[in-house]
Amino acid sequence: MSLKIKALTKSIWVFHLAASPCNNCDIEILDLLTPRWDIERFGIQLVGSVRHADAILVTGSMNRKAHERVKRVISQAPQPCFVIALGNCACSMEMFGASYNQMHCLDEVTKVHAYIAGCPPKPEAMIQGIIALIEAQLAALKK
Amino acid sequence: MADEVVEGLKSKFGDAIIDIHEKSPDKTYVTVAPPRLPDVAEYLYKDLGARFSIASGMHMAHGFEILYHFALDAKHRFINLRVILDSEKPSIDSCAKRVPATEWIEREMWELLGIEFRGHPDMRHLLLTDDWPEGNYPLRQDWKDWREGGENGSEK
Amino acid sequence: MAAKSRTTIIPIGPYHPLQEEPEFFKLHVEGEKVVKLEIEIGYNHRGIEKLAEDLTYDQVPFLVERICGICSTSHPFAAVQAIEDVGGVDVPERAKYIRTFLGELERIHSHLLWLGLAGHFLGFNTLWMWAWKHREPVLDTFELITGNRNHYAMFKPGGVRRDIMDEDIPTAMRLLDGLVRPLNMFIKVVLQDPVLQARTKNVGVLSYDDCVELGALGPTSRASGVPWDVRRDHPYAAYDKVDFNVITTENGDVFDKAVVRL
Amino acid sequence: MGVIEGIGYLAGGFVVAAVVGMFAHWFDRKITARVQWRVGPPLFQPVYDFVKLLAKEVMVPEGASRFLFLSAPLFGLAATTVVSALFLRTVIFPGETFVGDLIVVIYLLTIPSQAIILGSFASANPLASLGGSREMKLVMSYELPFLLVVLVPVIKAGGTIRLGEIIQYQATQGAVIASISGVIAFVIALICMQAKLAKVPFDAPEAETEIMGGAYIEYSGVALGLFKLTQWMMMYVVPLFLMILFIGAVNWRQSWFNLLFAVLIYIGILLFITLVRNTNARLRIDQIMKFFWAMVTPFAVLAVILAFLGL
Repeated sequence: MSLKIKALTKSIWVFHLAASPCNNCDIEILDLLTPRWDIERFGIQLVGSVRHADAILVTGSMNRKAHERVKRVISQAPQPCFVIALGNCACSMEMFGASYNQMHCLDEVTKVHAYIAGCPPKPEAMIQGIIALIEAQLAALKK
Repeated sequence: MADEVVEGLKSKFGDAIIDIHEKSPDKTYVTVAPPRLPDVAEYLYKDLGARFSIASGMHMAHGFEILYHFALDAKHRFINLRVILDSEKPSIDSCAKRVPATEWIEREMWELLGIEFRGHPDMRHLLLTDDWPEGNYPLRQDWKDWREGGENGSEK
Repeated sequence: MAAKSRTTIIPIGPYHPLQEEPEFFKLHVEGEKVVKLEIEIGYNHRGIEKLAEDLTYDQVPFLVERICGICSTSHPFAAVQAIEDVGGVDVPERAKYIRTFLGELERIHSHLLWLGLAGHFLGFNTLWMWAWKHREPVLDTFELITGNRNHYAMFKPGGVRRDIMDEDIPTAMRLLDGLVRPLNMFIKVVLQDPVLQARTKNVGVLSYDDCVELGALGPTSRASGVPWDVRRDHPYAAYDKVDFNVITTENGDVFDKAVVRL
Repeated sequence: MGVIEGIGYLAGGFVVAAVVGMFAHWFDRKITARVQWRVGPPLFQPVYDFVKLLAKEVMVPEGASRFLFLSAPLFGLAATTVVSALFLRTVIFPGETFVGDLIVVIYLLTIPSQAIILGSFASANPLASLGGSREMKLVMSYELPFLLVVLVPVIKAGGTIRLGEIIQYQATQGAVIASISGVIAFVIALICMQAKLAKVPFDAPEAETEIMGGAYIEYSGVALGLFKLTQWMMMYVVPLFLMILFIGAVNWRQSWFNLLFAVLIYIGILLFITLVRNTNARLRIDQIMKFFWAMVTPFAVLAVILAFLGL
């Protein structure tokens, strides 16, 4: 088991799930791949199909219409797969919580492994969040 | 130059033009009698070559107000057609068949404000889910959300 | 339907790497050619109009900033101008220039972003990386002036929330001067690369008539030959005092949309 | 050849192809990163990726044919392994190859593509079947010129269809590439290789941003891992095939420098693949077909004619 998780932490393929965001977090995710941050150094890659995903980055506050889709996409991911709530909207619905078109926060729908707050989180914060997730997984292994 | 368009509208549609308000040299608000709106819109679009930018609907104290914004590229000005509808049962003829660009925005106004567009070719939900409860129009002023005990269509 | 027409239905979205936002397209295709399209949107509808009704005029710019993350000056820009218009507020000259500066800075970053993503979608990842590499100085300038890379929170009815510090100007100038060469390089690369031309020319043509009929706006309409730029034709802030060209092209295909943006 | 020996060659071929293929994949990603002003992944990245994929859950989509879906990646992997084993034997004992192994190799090299087509149609996803049909068109476009240019070294070496003889011919008479027809054929073979490896600009079947990885869209876990491994092994097998046919540089019996020379040429070919894929945009599938049939095939015919004339 430990080898599996170790390999997983070295090679996280990320699927990016935009659940009614304002786009800013999404753009910052792509920014992570570009020359200044280049998270391919850590083996993190963006993949196009949820079947290849090891981590799902959810951005946005998930409105009524996106709700069902998000649940379905997350259920299609092969295990083990982490769900990361990226940005204030995904963490807590932020200023859209009161809207008529919102139903649930992300963590009421699925288990969330990591929260990265910020509007949008800086790329450094995202890297830190992912590292914190990896460290938590490795620490859980040692126990 | 500004008045050519306005005069043209006046002479062509006569009584249908209720009021003309010159907000600024390049913005004119023309209040139109609701039944003639598609005709005026078509005249602006087809004969004057105006582009339809967007429409906006509001729920005001005196009823529902819809503004159709047209841009006249060549003359560098905006013509805004204003119609005021009854607040009890708002209903108007659709422009969508004559000015195609209005199709989506009319769908949106229908689902959020509950304005009925007669003769709209494809009236389905645009932004909200398809199972959104009928007669539930969130942008109306008397609409209450779930925190105030109103119906929200959610299981909450 | 199978026997008569050979169309297949390809669903695209709502989650697809091509899209930054969730939308749902149903493509009816014959072979590799799209013959019909059904669109389902609303995955992004958050009810901002209703939320804004509960807020004070000073809070609204922050909310409308979150309509779109790529264009986080344009919506508050419009909102504060509407508020100023209603209240009859005069804006200081310097604030007008700062607003214009931010708006144009955002245009640069947004067009580079568009170029990069266009390259990415065409499988030309190097173009993506290069465009985004040279987009970073723009974001740095934003961070320098406003304190954040996106969502600047600079707009306020009656002016801007922060001034541009004199100390910051040389740094910003240096960052932006460094952009000139890469931008010229991009113009050369994109306009001359044969494969890019093969992929984008005569694809997705939006003719002038269709453009007017469907009410397309902005760079999309300028690529179809609509000579309309609200900055020139209906100037706001300090746009009537600065000099710029409005570029229009005739064909309205994807290639022309790239030309208009560069 | 005994059974044990055969198994030994297969195992050896698999290990060599896997290791070199993983290196090639890493090299490709690293060079890509350097071209794009990035740092790139660490050396063992492909190993991590592969181990991770082995540990992941395998999901079979609803409505898919379970057997075909799961066995498709195995076909591709098996074919690549056999080719690699054949090459291993050819390189070690050029004199002991069997007649017609060239034909066998050409056939086996198409099997990974067939596996992709099979897998994509088995997965019952519209985007995957689109990817599958594109793969089919791609195979149709590049196979003909590829077969034609393979004829050039065959003609040069006096009509033999034994790889060993082609190598031996080149060891004595000079490389095929040192002639006009050889150069043309080699360039065409490089282009076809780019298509065979499904790299930009010919990666329409798996266009990540258009059809979400096409054929691979529904694959996960081990099955995806095997597909990826096949892909990486192809990055070893196909360039080696070209080297055997056109350069003959793997003849280490003459001198050990030849081996070093071969490694350098191999890295050069990898570099070529990577640079081409990073300086081009993806072509549409109809443009690819037009390109291969209207531009590449006539040149391939020309190369064959020149080879007949002895040029």
